[in-house]
Amino acid sequence: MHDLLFILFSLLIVVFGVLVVAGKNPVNSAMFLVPLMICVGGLFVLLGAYFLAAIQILVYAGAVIVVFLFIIMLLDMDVEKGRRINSFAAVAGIGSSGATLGLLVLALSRSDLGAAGGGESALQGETIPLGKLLFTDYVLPFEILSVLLLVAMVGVILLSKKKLQ
Amino acid sequence: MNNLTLIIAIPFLAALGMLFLPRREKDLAQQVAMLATGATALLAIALFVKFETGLPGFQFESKIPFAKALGIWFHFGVDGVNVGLILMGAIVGFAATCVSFDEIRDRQKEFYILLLVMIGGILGSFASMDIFMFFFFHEFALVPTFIMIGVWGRGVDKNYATFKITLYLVVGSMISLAGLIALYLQAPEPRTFNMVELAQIFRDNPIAFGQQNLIFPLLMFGFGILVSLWPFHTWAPLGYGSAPTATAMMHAGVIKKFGLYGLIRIAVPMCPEGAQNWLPLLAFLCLGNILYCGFVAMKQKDLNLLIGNSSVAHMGFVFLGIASLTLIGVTGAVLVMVAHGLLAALTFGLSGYLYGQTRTLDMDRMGGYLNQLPFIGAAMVMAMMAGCGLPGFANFAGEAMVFFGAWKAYPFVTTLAVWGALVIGAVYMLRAIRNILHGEENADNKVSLNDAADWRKRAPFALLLATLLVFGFAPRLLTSKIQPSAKAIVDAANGIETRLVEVAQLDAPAKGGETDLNDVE
Amino acid sequence: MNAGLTILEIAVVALGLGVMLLDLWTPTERKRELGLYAAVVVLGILGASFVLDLSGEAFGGMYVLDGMAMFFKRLTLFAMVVVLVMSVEVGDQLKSGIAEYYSLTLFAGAGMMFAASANNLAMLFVSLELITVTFYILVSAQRSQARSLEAGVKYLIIGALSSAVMVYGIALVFGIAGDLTFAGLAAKSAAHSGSLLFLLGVFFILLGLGFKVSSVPFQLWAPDVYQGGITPTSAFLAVGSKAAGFVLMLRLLFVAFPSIAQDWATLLAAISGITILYGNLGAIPQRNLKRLMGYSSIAHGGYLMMGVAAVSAAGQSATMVYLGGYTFTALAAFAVIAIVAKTVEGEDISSLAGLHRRSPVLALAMTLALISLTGLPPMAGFFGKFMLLKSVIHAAEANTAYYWLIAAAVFGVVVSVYYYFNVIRTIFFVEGNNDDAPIEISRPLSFSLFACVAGMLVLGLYPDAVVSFAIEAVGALG
Amino acid sequence: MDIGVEAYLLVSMLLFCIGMAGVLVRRNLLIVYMSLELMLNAANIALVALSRFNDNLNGQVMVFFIITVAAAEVAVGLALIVALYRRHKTAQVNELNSLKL
Amino acid sequence: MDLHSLIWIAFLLPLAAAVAIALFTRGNRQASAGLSIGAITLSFILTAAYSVVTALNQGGAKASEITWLSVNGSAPGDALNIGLGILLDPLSLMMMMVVTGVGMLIHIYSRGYMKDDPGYSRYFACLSLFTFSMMGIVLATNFVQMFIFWELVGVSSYLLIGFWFGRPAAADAGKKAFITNRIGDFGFLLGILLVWSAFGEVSFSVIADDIAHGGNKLVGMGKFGCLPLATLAGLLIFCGAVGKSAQFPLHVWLPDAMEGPTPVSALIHAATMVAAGVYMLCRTIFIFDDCALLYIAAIGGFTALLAALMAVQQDDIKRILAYSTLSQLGYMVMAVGLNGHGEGATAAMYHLTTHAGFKALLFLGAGSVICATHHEQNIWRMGGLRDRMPSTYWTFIVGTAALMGLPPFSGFYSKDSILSAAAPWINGHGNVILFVIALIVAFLTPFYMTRLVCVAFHGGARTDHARHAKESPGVMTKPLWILAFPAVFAGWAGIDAIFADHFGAHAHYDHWYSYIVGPMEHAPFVAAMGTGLALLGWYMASLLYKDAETDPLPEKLGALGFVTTLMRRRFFFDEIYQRVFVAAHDAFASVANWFDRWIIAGLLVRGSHGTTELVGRVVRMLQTGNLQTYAAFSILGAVALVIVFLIA
Repeated sequence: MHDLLFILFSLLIVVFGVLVVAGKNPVNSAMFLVPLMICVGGLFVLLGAYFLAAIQILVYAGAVIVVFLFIIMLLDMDVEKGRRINSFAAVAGIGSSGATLGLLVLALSRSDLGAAGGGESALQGETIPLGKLLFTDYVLPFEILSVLLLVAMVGVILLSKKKLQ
Repeated sequence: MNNLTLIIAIPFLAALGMLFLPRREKDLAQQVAMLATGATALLAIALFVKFETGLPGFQFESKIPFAKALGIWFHFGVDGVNVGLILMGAIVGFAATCVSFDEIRDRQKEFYILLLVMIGGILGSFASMDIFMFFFFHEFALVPTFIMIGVWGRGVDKNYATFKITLYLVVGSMISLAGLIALYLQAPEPRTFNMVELAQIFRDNPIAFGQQNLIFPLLMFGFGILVSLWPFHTWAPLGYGSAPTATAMMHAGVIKKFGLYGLIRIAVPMCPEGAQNWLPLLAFLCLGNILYCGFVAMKQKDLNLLIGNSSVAHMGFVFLGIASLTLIGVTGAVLVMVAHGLLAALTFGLSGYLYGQTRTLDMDRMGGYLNQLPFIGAAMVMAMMAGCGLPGFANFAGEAMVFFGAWKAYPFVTTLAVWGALVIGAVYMLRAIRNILHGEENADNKVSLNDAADWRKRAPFALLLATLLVFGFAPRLLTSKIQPSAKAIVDAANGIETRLVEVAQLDAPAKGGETDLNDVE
Repeated sequence: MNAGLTILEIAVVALGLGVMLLDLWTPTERKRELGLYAAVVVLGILGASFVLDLSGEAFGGMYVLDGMAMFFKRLTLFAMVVVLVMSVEVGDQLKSGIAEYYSLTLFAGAGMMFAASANNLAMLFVSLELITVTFYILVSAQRSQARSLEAGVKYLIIGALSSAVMVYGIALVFGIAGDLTFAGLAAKSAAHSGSLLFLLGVFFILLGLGFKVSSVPFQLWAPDVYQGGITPTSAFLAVGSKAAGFVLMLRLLFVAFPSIAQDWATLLAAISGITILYGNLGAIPQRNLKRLMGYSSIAHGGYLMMGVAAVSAAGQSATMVYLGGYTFTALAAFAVIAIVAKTVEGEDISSLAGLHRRSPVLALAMTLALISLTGLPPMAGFFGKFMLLKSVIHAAEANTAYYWLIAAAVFGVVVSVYYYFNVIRTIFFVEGNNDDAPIEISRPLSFSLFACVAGMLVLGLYPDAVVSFAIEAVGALG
Repeated sequence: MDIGVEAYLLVSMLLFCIGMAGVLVRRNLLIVYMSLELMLNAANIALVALSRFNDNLNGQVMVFFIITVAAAEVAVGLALIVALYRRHKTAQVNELNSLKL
Repeated sequence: MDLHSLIWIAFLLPLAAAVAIALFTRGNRQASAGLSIGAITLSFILTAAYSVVTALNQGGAKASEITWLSVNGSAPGDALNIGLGILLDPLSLMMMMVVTGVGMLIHIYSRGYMKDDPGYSRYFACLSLFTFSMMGIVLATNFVQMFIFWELVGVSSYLLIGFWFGRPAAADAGKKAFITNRIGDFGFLLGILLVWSAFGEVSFSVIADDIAHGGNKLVGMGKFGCLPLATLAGLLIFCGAVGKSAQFPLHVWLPDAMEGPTPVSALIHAATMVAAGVYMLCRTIFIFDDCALLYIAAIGGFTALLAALMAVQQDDIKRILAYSTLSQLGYMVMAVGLNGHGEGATAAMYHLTTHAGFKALLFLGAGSVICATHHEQNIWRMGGLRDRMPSTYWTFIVGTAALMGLPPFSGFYSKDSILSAAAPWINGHGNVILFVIALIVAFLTPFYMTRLVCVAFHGGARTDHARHAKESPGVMTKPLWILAFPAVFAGWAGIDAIFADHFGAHAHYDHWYSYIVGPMEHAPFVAAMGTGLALLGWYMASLLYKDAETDPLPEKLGALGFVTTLMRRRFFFDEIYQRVFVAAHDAFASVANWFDRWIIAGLLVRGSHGTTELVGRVVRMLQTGNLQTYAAFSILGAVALVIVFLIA
């Protein structure tokens, strides 16, 4: 079951990923992003990270993509003008990402991570320990993130408010 | 503050103080600068007189920390090698300040600040007993050179010249800096930049030959570029030709000696094996200076280019003296350095005066000026004669010593160098006199000239000439001071040779003939 | 937990919040002054950093306050002061909210200060993101200008890309070593130094930091962003962001992955050398001052990398000292550019023409800054370059690849003379065709300029204390 | 078939590179931005999988931070893109080239 | 105070005068002249006094030195000690007498000759400087000192020859003289270096002792090409003399040097500068091996012949005298080369001494003529001056007779001693060829001198200037009369005995009258030959040039007329040198200049600058402005770094 779900989610992730990237217009891409995020959440569930799966779906599918769609609608841009890509960019982009993939896979193939994953882990239903960790060891980055969110708020206001002094 | 630190501090303090001088007082800047450089020159003369002849070590030492953790100190002191250079630098500095009065009529304040920084820097460099400081102070001159040529310079190539001279100097400095650092790193921890201590360390534990063979050429070519070693010389005539008089005087006269001083003080004694390996090349390249640049000088139409090339040519004698690795040669090289410093300042000062009168230095458009310019003309004849190695001027004594020193090691090079000194030098110097001072006045370019009339205008030239003559008549004033210090350097440089010879004799005891060399130890 | 160690950062963040609050009650015409008050407070915090005896670890080793951290925090605080004063000066260009600009500057500064103390990959990530995200906004803050927005977007996309790469690197490193703390990684990295996946992870993190310090291969954004951004932002980018990148790089390489750093000497030297060449060569044809400074900043990133590439305590201390000098220098240069650009309406080099008449003080400050950037005595830049060169030459005895780095550095200095001196030439030799009206400099800015020049001179003429401090700080790094 | 951590990593790598290709190839800024989200998500997958593999939660904490940061980045980035669109009337990457050389 | 301090004073007085004139009395003509004349007069008196006193005391050689330079390194041979001092022996004292004596008269004569010149003070300053330099050579104790003053003589002659610097010819002549001398000095200095490297010393007495006791160290030092270094050293040192004494091939400067004021010509080309070469050879005679001496003799003989031939066809009165000087110097150099056991050197010095007197007389006489004819120098534009300028004429005749070598004038004795030295049956080192050459010269000398006298003084005046010439004032004629005395009587004073003593040669003086008849006594054939040839020359010339209006010689020679063209054009040496040496230097200079401008400064410097800038522009092309390009480059760069450094 686990394996089957993994294969399903993985395939979907890759397929939707390609669709997002290859989408004709931003709306399409954004729409393909939703199931992708859900599938990623599914993988998190498979890995036992339920809390993160929830956040993933809430934040990404619920918030981020909504904002994307909002903006797309706001700006009223649907189709890219002219050619979507130019050939040089395509060659360079696909070439370099392909090369990166090659490197990563090569590295992966050379590594011996063993077959530890998949089995029963001690990390089951980890929300509480995760919360503890977040508010003890990682409280400082957590607090810094709050500043970061504040910055984001301020920034958005600064960048989008109509009135200029 | 002892005498020596004052010599270095006064120009800087004066420059600093001048920043706050009101801009309106145009002549005040020059007066302050004259006062400062005059005081420096007097102190330098006092230093020279008070210097105890015959002692090999440093005198008038003083030190302030700069970066103790790296072993860098503001550490000043004089020995026989640099005492003459400091005297020369201070005198040239004063003369340069004096001659600028007429020439610089715009932005005086800035000019004299830059000039003072230049003077203070190079004196600091000569006086430094710390290799880092030695380099550090030298670089003070770079930006002033650039700005001075750019703002107050002359000629159509001014812009190109500023960049060319600056870039060359930076290339030279960076290469030599790399060499100096590499040298410093050869000493064991805790490291020091103190040249005396380093010399001692390297004498006791010589640097591995491979390293020496790498460091020495860095220093040789780095310093060489700064001294306009052939074929890295083309910046010099061009730069001097475009520079305002004072800059040319300081640069050709004093600042250029930095590289030579570095070779003598640092490169040769600390990398003796490297020196043995590379100096023959230097001896060969010096012919490029002496002969080639002499020939080039013969072809110049512009007086400043002629003097510039001749100044490059004269550097060849110093290189030859150093390459000889004999006490005679090295002492002579130092003597030539001092003499040429005074001479270059004198010739550039005179040509600057001439330019101020005629607004041209094209020798084809001059002629017969000696009638109108008895003082300047006479001084110029004397300067040109000194330039072609006339006895009575310090240059002759130095060059002769260089020839004596180099003769045994490089007879053919010396032969050609003698030709360069006696014949080629005479050809272009006399040609200059003939075209400028002698002959009939150029009909197309009749000008009325004013001779240097009052003491203020005559003083710099008279001072430089007098110093040249004093050291020319009594070179022992200098050589007796140079000798003990130079001896330590030459012995350090030759120590390895002695050792090699001994080893060779151990290897081949049958060859008992040349035992004379054993006396060296 | 020892949270008190973060007092300096807390103070800066609080100040940022305070400025935002005060903004509400401040009349529009006086909002600009807030920056000055903020600068004064930051100056106070800087002073406090000398008074308070702060050192140790906090948050379970997440946060470390050692000499090096303190060194960088002080640099950042100083940079903030100058940047704030500069932004007061150019405030009229910030029509979309000056107070927000101040507080964002403060937040970014706080991020840099956190970064200086980061001792954990999570901390590294978060503090870097605080800096990066804030800079997205700071770069595009002048949103009435198209080029500011363009620069912002470029910074955004490349920055996000580099963040993504870095995050992936963190993932890989974490995956192999199973730890995020630097101390833990240090213990395990040697064992994994043969694993390509682990090395790729480390390299990816390095790439993310490389973006911050604008080193090859993530250097291309710098000229565009420097040119497009508002001048104080560019200054802060050049100084603060670079400093944060380097402090993290030093910690990461020498605390977390010391054995890998040893193996990577050649790689680091190559990055350093190529960066130096790229920055210096690219700067030759530039006419725009800020763009020139962008290239120059790339070049200096390369020089700073030399100290890292030397993989030695000497190199690290050299990087620190050089960064100190660079901070003063770049700030001074940008401050002059800001003032001049304001009065002449142009950022072309030719706008400096005749500066020596219009304002001898600015001309002097700019000249000294350019000398320092070139690396000539008696300015800080020289001593820094000297230390860098020294460390690399020392390293060259063991690894001949460094000779190329030395050659590149020397060549870079020579080339840099060419374009920096061209600016000096413009200041002094070229007579401006615009009016010769003297340029007024506000008191705070002249104070800042003076402080920068003094800093450059002190580091160049009497670096004893700083050098000792840097050597000591590096010694604590292990 | 035994699904190990390598499989998860392989998926994440694929997603990472798909995202990277999007960033490098697409001209629409919004799609570029979405592609960047793909890259971050790829990292998330890897982190969660490796967190499990390593048997500790630090990786998950990291993912939490990444999601938060991503949200903040998206907010700021989109605001920036909107501001750009307002001025430029375009969100095409290739039209942003007034700053060059 | 030691007695030799007198000579120190005598030595330094002219310098003091020169300095004082330069610094203080430039504006005061009379004071300048007074200082200069006073100084040299005093020098003369002091020298004379010292000579008399030491001769009374029978003092041998004395030296007094101060150290000028002293360097002593620790390596063997790394030592150089140079003194400046005075070496007092008969040789130097006699020479001092000549220099100061003749010089003094010329100084006095100059007062009249230069009286209207605006550069009066400068003239006397230069003259004093010149005198000082010359005395430095004479008194030198070592090679380097000699070289130093050698150079100083060169420069002061430059100043004097180019005294009328406004005239291009004069300025060029000065320059030519200096540079030609410099070429000789080049060899001289190399010779000194070679000698020093062998002996480790430069002092005359030390080296002479060394050779006397230990043999010539140069002999063991090998060869340069096919020349043994010992010979080479001698020849190099001889180069100095070739330059100063204007021997072939460096003779070209001397005739041009006549552009200087006539007293200067008298001073430089009679008594001092050109004599310095011969003096130097005699002073350093110990250094020359037989082979070197042979070369020297050959060069001297060739010069004597060449110059005499050239003199035959010159029209300028001073140039005739100049070539005659050349020829006589060649004689002396030849004599030195035929040294033997000191006979040659004795003869050379003897001739030098007498020649100094009568040649000065001739030059001053010529000057008197030139002055009187308003600076006319062409003898064909004079004529009939005998009656209008009797003092000048008669003293000139005395000088001419001495130069011709007619007994009992001084020239006869000294020339005879040279001829004897050349005659192989008298001097073992003599040489038949050179003897023949000497005889030819002995014939040519009276020929051209008679031509000069006939054309310039006899016959009728050819121009107005000549017609209205007046006798010169007393300040000029008195020195002429004074100089006429030694021209007549110097041969009777036994001067050669002093030199012979010094050089260890045998002097043939047995009776009190042998001073006068000595030559006829010990080598009658030679003396007769000399006298006979002199008379023959005189006779032929007076036949040919009596009442001639133009030079009849080219016609008389018929088919050989081209020879006269060669003589007149000085055998085209100037042209050859111009083509070969000057052009070669010029070509080198042009090549170097071209190379400097186009290859070094152009191709290399501008090229590397341009390349760097070009690379900068190329690098900048990466900066397309497109952020995706940036991203792609970044990723590609990263991949490349990984592949190169992490995988490879």
